Amino acid sequence: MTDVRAEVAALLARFDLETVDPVEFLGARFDAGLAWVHFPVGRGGLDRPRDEQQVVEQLLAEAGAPAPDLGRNSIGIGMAAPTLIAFGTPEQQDRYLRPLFTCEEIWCQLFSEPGAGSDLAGVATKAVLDGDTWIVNGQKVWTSGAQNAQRAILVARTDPTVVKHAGLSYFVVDMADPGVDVRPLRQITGEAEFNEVFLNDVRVPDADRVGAVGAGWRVATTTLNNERVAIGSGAEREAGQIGIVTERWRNDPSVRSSAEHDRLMSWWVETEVTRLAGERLRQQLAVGQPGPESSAMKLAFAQQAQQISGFALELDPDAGLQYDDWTMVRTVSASFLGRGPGFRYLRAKGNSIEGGTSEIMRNVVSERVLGLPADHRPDKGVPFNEVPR
Amino acid sequence: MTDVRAEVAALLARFDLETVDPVEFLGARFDAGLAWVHFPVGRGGLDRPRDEQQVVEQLLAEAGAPAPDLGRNSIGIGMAAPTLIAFGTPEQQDRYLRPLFTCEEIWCQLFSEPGAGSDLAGVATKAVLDGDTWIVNGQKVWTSGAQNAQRAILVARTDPTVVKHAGLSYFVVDMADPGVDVRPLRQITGEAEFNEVFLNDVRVPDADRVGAVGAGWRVATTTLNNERVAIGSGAEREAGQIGIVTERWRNDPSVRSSAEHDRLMSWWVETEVTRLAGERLRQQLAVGQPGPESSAMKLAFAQQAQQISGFALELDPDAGLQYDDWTMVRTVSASFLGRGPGFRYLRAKGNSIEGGTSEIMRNVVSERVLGLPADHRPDKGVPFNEVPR
Amino acid sequence: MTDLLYSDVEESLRSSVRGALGRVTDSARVAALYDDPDADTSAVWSAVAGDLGLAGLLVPGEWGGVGAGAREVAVVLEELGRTVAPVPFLESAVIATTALLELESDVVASLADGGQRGVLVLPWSARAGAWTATEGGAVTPVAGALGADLFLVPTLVGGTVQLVLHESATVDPITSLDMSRPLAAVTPTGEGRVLAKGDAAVAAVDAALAAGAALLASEQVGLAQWCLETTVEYAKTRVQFARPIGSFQAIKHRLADLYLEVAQAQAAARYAADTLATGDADAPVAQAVAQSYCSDVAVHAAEEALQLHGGIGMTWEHAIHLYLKRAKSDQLALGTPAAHRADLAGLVDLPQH
Amino acid sequence: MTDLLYSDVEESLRSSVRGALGRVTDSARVAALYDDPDADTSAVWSAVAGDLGLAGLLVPGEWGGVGAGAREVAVVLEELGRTVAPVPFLESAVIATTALLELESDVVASLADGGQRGVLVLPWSARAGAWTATEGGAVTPVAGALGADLFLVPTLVGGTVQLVLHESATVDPITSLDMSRPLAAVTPTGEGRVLAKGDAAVAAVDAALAAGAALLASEQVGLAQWCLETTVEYAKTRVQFARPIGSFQAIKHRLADLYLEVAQAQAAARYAADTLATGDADAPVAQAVAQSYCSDVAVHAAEEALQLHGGIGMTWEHAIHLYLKRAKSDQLALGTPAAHRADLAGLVDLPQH
Repeated sequence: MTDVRAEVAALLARFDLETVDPVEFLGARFDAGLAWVHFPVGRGGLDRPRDEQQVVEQLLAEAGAPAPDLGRNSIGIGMAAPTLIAFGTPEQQDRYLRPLFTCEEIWCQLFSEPGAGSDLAGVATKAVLDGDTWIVNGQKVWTSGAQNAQRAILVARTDPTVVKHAGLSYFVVDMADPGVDVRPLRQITGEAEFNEVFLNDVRVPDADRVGAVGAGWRVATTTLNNERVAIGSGAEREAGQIGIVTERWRNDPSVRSSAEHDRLMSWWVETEVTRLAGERLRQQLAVGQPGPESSAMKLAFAQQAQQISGFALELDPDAGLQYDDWTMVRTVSASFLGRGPGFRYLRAKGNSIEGGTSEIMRNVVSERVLGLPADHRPDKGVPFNEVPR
Repeated sequence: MTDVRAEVAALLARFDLETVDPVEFLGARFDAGLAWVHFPVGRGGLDRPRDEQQVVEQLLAEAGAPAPDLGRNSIGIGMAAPTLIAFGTPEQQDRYLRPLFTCEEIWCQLFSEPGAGSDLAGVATKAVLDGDTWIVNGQKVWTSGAQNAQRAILVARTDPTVVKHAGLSYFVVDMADPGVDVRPLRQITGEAEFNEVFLNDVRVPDADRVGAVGAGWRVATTTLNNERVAIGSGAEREAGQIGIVTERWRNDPSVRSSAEHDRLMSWWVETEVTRLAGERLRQQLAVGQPGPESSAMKLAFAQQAQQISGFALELDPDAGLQYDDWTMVRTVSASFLGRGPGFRYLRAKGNSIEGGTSEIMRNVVSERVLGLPADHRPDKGVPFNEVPR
Repeated sequence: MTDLLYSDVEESLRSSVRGALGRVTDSARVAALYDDPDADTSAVWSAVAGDLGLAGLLVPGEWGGVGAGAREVAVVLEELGRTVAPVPFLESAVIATTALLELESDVVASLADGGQRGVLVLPWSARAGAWTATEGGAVTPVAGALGADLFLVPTLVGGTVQLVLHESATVDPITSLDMSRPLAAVTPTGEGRVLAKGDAAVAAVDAALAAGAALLASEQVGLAQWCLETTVEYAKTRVQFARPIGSFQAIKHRLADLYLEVAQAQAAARYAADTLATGDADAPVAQAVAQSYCSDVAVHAAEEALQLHGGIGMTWEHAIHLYLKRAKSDQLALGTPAAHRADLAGLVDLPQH
Repeated sequence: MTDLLYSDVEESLRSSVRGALGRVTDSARVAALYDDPDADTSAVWSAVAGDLGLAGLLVPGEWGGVGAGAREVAVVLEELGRTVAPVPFLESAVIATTALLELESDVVASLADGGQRGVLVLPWSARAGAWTATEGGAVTPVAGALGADLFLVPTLVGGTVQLVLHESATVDPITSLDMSRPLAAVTPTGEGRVLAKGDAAVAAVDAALAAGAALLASEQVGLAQWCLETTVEYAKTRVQFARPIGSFQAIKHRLADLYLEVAQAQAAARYAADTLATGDADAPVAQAVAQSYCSDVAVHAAEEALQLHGGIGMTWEHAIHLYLKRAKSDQLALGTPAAHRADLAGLVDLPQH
């Protein structure tokens, strides 16, 4: 039986971490099966239990080894990789996993559309088979990192004559295709953290289809389940927006007021109980009781981030009236806390929309946790192209 | 042209208000057409514009004349009378209006049922025609004053084979019928302010049907539109629950705390803006712009009554832990403020249920004020007896 | 991080308590107390304290107790909250017991077997650091005094606080918002025996009130869970406009929000119980958080339960009012939410000015 | 009771203002200010102040004004709020104008025809009774200073407040959360002319800030109405899950609640405008109520608009962000809601301690 500790030691012994090229090291790590120990041997893994990965990560971090850039390639590593392992062909796995892990190839995700926001399966982007190539046309939105990505995972409609969930297929797209047009999507903060991606006769070989034709929803669900909702904002007390406010309150008596004090303490308590509930959920997951309860945590996190960041502006009105910079810049990864109070307030508005709106989270909790009946869905059982829009 | 002022003066001149028997005076007032000046001559009115009634009320009140007991007979005077004028036969009007106005006959309302709460038209009480008599069976609930009433207005189902709104008819019921069984309905306050009324083979002559067979919903709607929602709690600042709290706060420094102060002021502001909005709505109604906006006022009133009465208990915990009296008593009219803090807290819970729940009020505002689409109603167009229950 | 889950032993304890309570009490018996405050509830005490031996959960074996801890007590209180059980468990087996344990007084043995009931004679709104010892005269309103045998009376003698044990007192019942936890005005009689003086007495009372606050949170969680579960079930079955009301999205979303609140309350209560059990330095923070949060959640859960049941929720015949009255009383008991937030501010260095 | 409705004259004024604004500004032109703060907005000022003569609404005829009152100004501000119009009307035609009127200074004539713009040089968060006169140096952040001609500077000279009129100042732009109401750091230059000293100066400044607060509420109402109406329309047309999202009950109920808030804000703002117009003794209460309530309603309306629009609401291309930024800035302007509630407590005798 393989001992992952020994494997890590052996890997580390081969390199001088002071001078090693990160790509070379990550390639070697992949080849040693230490990228995802629960993946098969030869595909970045060692067929070991999933929880041993934590041991690997910890040992490598302690040694100061180069790590994959999750900020740039979270879609590739966090979402595409597990999907490819679950549904990809051997050829797809051989071709894509290694450069994905070394970050030689950055991935992005082409799921959301202007017309399919909360209604994820309402995708209208079409893929039509022409010989052994799919011709893709449509518009995607909220694509982070598209400007830097070499590959994309795509959900497109391959059969509009069946009900919406049944007519989707899942593809790997080469972002260098001339039909791919990436445009920055500016947000209310002034930044463009996301993109719109226009697909005009983009050509995708059938060999880059992941899963069966028509099985795209099931494949995409695997991807989305791996879009792990960060439960709460971490295990530390006073993490996130509340920490910024409490630090200010402690260090600057001028912002204190008795009228706001009970409100401050109420938010302190709210964030603390969410932290505790998140910790409790993690403990439950660790003993094997996973579930849709994390949707409720996301709900709490969004509410608190929004309300507390707004409250922060009220505590110091003269600062709140100002803004750091409206210059349009394209950013690679999300920053919630890194800029000024106005930015934090505006950016937090996205917390209740991205990754599933708070309304959808409440639907999930009420139906999947509490077992309440589904609301009326007029498109149930109706072919996609017969649903009124 | 009749001058109502002169009519009032003439009426007053005929009686010594110190000694007059109220029933005699009210009968004379009815006969003089001063009960409801906008009703027809001979039926308590003078065919005058409705707003002249205010003049009459004011003059009579200034003179100290006996007035009908609205506490006991609000259903009769406020709801049954206008419905009888709109839909009743001449015989019904002749028979019922005068003793109703003099309060010799007290009325109650048999609309609500255990299975038809918010779904007002879901009435299951059946009326079956036997010769020229309807035989009524069913159960009604939330009937105030039933123990003292001589008459009732009743909505019952006369045709279960058509859609729910179309199968109802409207009747006047003699509460002395041996099939009428009135039982007190105790509320969470300990009091029984309402009754359940069981109808077992109650006999109603067809002559006491109001409106056509099957037109009961339309007739009942007239009745309910006359159940004028009191807009807010009156025109005075600090009226209602907030006034009790502010009086306490001013007079008893021991209940003051800086942690609660901003909450107190927030409720003060909330009640004040509701008062102003209610006043604004009254001004709009006076210039002829009525509408369903009063549903929003009812919503605000209920929220405030509930939250502030709960807040009051927190201000003085040792008093809040106690209660004045749990003894079951039957009361004739609602008291919201007359007893202790615990009673006020519990009784206020009904404010968001009685007269249409807050959920129904929000439906009304969203559909009838904002014009948003109706929710899905599976019983639309389905005969009552084919709707799954 | 502390363990916020329930152990198998704790779940097994829960199931014993739930079974026992199911045999000796129900909402009709609780409701009867409003019309007849003297109705016999001794079977509940016997079942919980006697048969199951739970009065001694916190008490070490050498004093006849079980030697368990606050985590197990919390599970018992969740079940008592779920049933609005008319039993002075929190008052005697937690608060009075903690005061005696803090003083290492062997009097605790007489409480441990449930044979006697103890009560800390302070207004039920008192909290650690915010109470006043009596200088004589009636203390009011006191919970757990009716039927108590041992009265622990914080008494001011010559400017010093003493904790005095009385074996008799005049106990005048007070009509209470929550008749399942009846209140009384208590005037101790007889000489009494001084158990502690000065700082030791104050510390014992504060520890007792802190334990009470920490564990009241679990009673509130049990109560809130009952309200949530009962309302979810009702929403699935109550049909209006030809649909179960639980299919209306506004109702669903409110119940989802309530679920979140209850889940958070549960985590907060578990944390308070665990830090109390282990003597963790964070226990005071955990208590203030749990009391300020769980109090409001329980009230909100009961209020939502009533509203979403509609008219039937306003009636005496439905059990919800018993939960609403307990929830509102619990919110006022052992410190209001705002008072606990003010305490918390001091603990986490967030001064008002 | 005061008249809380709109007169025919007021509705006619509204319709002129709406028409004029429609010709000179739109959300794209407002959004452009975030990338180019120097973009020319003079057409908006010309249309409102010049063509329609609204800069002189509050000013009596003898000083070249219209001699109307606060009720009419409130209607103008509702329309400016509806369009997030980039125009210093509140700053010059209300606040600076009121200060000059209070002092019966004929300088007001130069503001009345819109030919010059005035600004009260105080931080934009100042409110009546809560501001500090400068002892020299920059005052920041000041609204309405960019492009202003007359600077009314509360100045502390030898312990006494003076209101000093400067005709020049160094005005350094500040990047603002709301670029449609750009802020600046202002350092008056030149000698200046003393308009008033001591109590008279303080009273003029307080009156100006009070009028600003009273009428800002109407701007907030107009803004909130736009948010509500725009979101209702969107909810009727945006289809998800094969239904307009406005048919989902949770959305409907939130919009119903928002309608209630906006209706109440409107009544509060009307009352503040009317009591200001008539010099009613209740005006200070009306102002504190209107500012504390309407501020939060405008923010809530903009936040709900963004959320219910979903992703599109987070984009620069949709107008909502302009309203959110204005609403949040307005909430902080001229006193926060909590500050106005604290003022109110003093007015209605509800002391904190």
